[in-house]
Amino acid sequence: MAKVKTLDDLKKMRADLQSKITLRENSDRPEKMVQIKVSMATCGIASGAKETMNYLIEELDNRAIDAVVTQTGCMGYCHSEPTIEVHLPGNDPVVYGNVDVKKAGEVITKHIVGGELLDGIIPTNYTTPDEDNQK
Amino acid sequence: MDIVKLNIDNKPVVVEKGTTLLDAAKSVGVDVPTLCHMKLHDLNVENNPGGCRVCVVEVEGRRNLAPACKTECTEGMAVNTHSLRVVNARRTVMELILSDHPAECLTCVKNGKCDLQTMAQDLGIREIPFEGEQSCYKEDKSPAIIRDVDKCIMCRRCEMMCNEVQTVGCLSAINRGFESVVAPAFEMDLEKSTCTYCGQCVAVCPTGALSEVDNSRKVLNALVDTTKTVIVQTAPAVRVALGEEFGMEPGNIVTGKMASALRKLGFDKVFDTDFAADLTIMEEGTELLGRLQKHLAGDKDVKLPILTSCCPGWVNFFESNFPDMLDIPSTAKSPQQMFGAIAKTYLADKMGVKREDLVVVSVMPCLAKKYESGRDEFKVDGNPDVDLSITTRELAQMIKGANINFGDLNDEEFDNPMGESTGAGVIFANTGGVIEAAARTAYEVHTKKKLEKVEFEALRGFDGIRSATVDFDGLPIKIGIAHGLGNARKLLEDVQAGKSEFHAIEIMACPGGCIGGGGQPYHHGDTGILKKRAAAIYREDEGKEIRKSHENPFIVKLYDEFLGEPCGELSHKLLHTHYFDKKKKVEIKND
Amino acid sequence: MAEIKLADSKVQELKDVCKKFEYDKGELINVLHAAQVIFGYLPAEVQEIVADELKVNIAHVYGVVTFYSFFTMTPKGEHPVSVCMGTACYVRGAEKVLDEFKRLLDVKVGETTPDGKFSVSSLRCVGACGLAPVVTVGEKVYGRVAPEDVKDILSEYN
Amino acid sequence: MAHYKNHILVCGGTGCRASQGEEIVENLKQAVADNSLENDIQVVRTGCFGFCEKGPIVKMIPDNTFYVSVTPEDAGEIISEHCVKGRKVERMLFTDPETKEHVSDSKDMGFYKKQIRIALRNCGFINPENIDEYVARDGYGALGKVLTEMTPEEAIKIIKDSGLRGRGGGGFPTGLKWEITNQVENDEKYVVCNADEGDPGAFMDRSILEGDPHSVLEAMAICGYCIGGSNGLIYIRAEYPLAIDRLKIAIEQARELGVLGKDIFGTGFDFDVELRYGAGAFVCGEETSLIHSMEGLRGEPTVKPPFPSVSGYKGKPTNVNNVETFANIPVIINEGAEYFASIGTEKSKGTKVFALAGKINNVGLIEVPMGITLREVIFDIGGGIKDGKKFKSVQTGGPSGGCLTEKHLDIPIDYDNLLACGSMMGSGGMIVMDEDDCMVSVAKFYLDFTVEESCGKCAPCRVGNKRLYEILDKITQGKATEEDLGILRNLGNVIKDTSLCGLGQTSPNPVLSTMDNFKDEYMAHVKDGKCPAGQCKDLMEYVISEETCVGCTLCSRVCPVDAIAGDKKQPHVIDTVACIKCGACMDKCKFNAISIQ
Repeated sequence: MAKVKTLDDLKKMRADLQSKITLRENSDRPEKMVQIKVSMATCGIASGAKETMNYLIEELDNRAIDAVVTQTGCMGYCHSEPTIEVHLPGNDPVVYGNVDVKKAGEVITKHIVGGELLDGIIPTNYTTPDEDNQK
Repeated sequence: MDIVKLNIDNKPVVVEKGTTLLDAAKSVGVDVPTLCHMKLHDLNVENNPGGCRVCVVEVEGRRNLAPACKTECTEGMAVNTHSLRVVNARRTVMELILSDHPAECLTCVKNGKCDLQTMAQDLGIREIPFEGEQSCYKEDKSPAIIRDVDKCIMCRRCEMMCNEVQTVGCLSAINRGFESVVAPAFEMDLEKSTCTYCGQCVAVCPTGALSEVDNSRKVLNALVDTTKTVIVQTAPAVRVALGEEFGMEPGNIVTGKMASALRKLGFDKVFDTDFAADLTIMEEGTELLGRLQKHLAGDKDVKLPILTSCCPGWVNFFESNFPDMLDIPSTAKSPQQMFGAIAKTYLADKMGVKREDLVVVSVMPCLAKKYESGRDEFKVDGNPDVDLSITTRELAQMIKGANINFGDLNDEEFDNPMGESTGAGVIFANTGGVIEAAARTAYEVHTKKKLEKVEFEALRGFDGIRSATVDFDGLPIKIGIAHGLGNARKLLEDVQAGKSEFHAIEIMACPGGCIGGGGQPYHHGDTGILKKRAAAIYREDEGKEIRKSHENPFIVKLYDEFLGEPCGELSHKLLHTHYFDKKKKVEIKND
Repeated sequence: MAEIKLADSKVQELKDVCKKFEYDKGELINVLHAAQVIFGYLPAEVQEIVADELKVNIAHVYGVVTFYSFFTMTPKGEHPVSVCMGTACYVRGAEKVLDEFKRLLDVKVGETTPDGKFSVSSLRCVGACGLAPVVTVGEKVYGRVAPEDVKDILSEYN
Repeated sequence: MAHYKNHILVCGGTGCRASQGEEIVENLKQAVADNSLENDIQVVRTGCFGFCEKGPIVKMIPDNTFYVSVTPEDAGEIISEHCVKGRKVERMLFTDPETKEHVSDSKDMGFYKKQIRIALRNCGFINPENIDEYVARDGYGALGKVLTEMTPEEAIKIIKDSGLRGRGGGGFPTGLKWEITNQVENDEKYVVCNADEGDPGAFMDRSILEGDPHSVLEAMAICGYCIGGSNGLIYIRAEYPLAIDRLKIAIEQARELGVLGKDIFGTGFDFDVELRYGAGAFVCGEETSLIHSMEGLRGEPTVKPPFPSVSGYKGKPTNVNNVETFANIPVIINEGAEYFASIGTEKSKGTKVFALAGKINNVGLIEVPMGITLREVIFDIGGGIKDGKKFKSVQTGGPSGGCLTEKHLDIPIDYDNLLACGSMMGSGGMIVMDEDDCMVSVAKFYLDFTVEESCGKCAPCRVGNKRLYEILDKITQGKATEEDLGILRNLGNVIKDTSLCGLGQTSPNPVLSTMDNFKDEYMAHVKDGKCPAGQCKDLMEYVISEETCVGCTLCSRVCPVDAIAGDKKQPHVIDTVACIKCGACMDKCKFNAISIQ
């Protein structure tokens, strides 16, 4: 470990280390940041959800966007896997279907950064099989 | 000087900053009772752990009661020493202390002299509302000191004396809470510890937890036994303190009354240890001069300084603390033992009494003398040179017990031949006295000139460590003096480190010397008493016709008739001794 | 007190500890901690060595050893049983558990069974208050112990 | 640097470790490896989460799933279900005792809802053995700020303005203490951290040291700068091996990083920290005792003044604060005095950590704002009384505190209010008692503790507490008289009034407060020879009801002394002479046939 010789050294070091625990800090106050849930059930994983998720995490981190990417169970849109739910603070959550790595990039650039909705939204009146069962 | 103004019991008080409430109250005539607190002014010794809580007083604005002994006066303080709250608290605390104290005052050695008993009386305690477990420890009976620590009230005075003043460090508080008590390591008997029997713990104990081994019954038994001839020797310090036990002012010299009382008690002969003190000077002085002359002649093997060896507490101290320096102290026995050795040979012959039928009793200001008289090297075929040693206090008790009105006694003289002494023998009782006595003789022997002034004022005083240079007609003799073993340790460590410049050092274990011995009447913390005793000793010296040991005619006769010359062959056999390494060692096994 | 002979190598280890602490009297408690690790307990002989090395009086060392409950002058049993008597454990019945250990082993608190197998002590709060009452046997922790469990716990070590 | 997508935080506090927390960590790591997820999932051993009742605890990041009562065998399932398949393992979720529903996020649990975490901010959040994680959380930033931007006086002013008071019990204003030590001239001064937590049933300080050791080190360095001292000493209980280990690691890492040692941040300020071990003496919580103990002496207190700030360790000015007090300091410096002072009551600012224990559903470590009520703590956070029993009393302040009752439940908790009720804040032990607890026995329990822990130096504490205990013992045996109650009260008051140190000055509180608040219970013991709670063995007998007993033999089998006889399917009988009144039979009986009379 290199010694910190000045307060600036410490600040630099902190900046470098910050990302190590932003995940934990963000999970404590998710309402204040972008939350993305990736459907990671068998169907999702089979359709490449894992790659999508990895891409999202890395890309958001590269762009220094405060976001929490979590996995979730099957959302019930098996026809449109991989599906992700994007929840911007203060807005209603939006679900996109068929999100491959390319689509994910667009979501970040246009929806999360730009604030505009993209094609491929699965309408909210669309109920999931689980919810159907409950009815 | 910073001044603080306050009110105690509505009386305005002005004191120096740093004064305790206890002293401030005393200055306006308010005596706050204390139990653990003890201040020995002239010795710079103070014990105030603030533990007994008997001295609590109410200070306006404070949440709790404050211990007067540990609370400094501050500007504008308003203090009440006897509010209801204080009275109730003080009495409750005393009741608590008494609830853990054996109620055996009738047979207690301290009955009538016990601070705790006095306090209970003063507070008017008639019953104790608490019942419950009482502390129970094993009694420890060493050759000189009895520890009956069920009676310990944890005032910690003994611990302070043993550690801070004497640096013997044999006592410490042990355990904790209700189980806590002051004891030697592993609660071992004192006999197995590094205790020197200096008795300073006994001298300050407010209760009967620490006391001397009482030999008065054995003395009575000897006196009653018609087959025995019982003689007594009395140490110089006894005559200036014994009177206190009979209500006399401290500093009264009662030599004549004492001799009278001893005869009335039935002793066959009443002698004086001072005689043996003169003898000690002859031997020790000769040894000093001998070593000095060899040293001056360039003999590298000779060890200087020479250390006095009259004090048995001191001897015990260096045997367990400085075993590497056993060859430095004088080999001369103490006066008590010289007396015994001469009594059981020369005197017994003269009196025509067999050794085993002669009982030598000593009256000493000292507890270590009890141990010393029992040392194996001071016995011949198991028969000790000194059979029984009692303290000033025990003698007083015997006189009272015999219904002798001490104050009304006429003065009587000691018997001869071992009752004649010089002023030099008398001053053995004071710190600096032994070395002054030695100087008087050594000067004249060495210079072959007569001293113009026998008082060596430079050697006197009360400071713990003193030094002076005495001019032996052009030869400067450097002398060191220490009283109290803590001070002795400092001088000894210098010697050990080769830093000491002294030719001779006098050491006495007890603060003030023998006048402050552990067997003297209790001073109850008033060191003014010690000073008065010391002054009386010098008065007694001044009143003596002969003031130099070598001029004592009976000493001269003793050498002529019996011993030959000082440090001669017979002297060596009878009047000199050797020392032992008493440091404890742990055994270790090989793996 | 039975006198014992200490092993040479352990004594040397202890002396090294004293040296490491530069024979500082103020480090007495740290030295005693180390000594207790080396010997398992603090018999008189060990205290004598510590006193000698640090140049403090043996009475003082003993005074310190007997003041602190962590120091012990008796060797612990092969399986030292400690019952937590923190308040949380107490109100959840630790005293009954302790009584049961004492009864079954026929020893008092702080004692070791004659065969040297178990010693029983109480301690103040292990900090596992969620598991109260808590018992430790050596390193092992038992939580939510009831008096009737005591027999089973002991049988694990028989 | 690996970029983990999931963090799994496993509680590494003493409590959870006692329930195989270590094995859980090992098994989780193994399961991660088995699924080849080493680059995605990081398993972190953190400090205490506080929710000890439900330990061991495992928290999943980033979705904040809070698994309780986890066993090592559950590790595989957590990885395969939660991490791989993205499904929460329902059976390990916390069940709300009232709604009976599973709660997945700790933020939604009653236990955490009312807590504010300042001193515990990093406990259960970072890996205490990794200084990087502390630095990432702005660690040592406060020290840097103080050293580079402030004079000692300015920093002290912030602490003063924050209103922080000593968390060890007494509640002395921390800033003022620093100021006094700062003003004493001396070339050598000491900063001492009192980590000799001795309260039976309190483990606040240990949890902080185990979970966030650096915050204490950082605060000590700040204190050193403020008072003008460069030596820090932590006096820690030897019975806290885990905390000691973590502190040693932290000190080593801090030295390596250069935030302890010489010339910190190039400012010329030196500061280093050493450990000193306590050896099991409660009285060493008293600062003068603590200092004597660090000097290698018996831990006996001395009369103050002189205060340690003037003459302390080795006779040098010494500032003693406890662990929790220190843990607040970096936050105060970073967030400002106003932030801290905005929490709490008029005279007690900020938060307080309590160790909540006893007959309560959610045992654990909590940090709450000053001014919260006991009711909120016990019923909202603590989840109410165990087994649906009735609340009887709550003891705060450990052996120095008192037992409060129903009527005190709505008083806002702060130093002064607790004192006014006859208890005290103490270091933060909070023990809840129910209808089955005998308050005389509880008082006796505390006095037993005090008697054992009294140092013996002063008479009222040495003998007085013993006598208090003996009188209480007499009461629990039904042998006391009303006169004894008078003696008990007077004795208690005198011990408080005359004892030398804080131990004796507060030790009668458990007695006096129970006498005040549970007078009837004392009278029942004394006048009627009855223990209403059925706890005092001498005042009760276990009896089997002939009508209700079905002769199932369960009781006779569980009886440790074979004092219950009876044939199968016949009513059983207890031999009252042989019975040791352990109560095992009553606990086991399924038919409520055994009662206490």
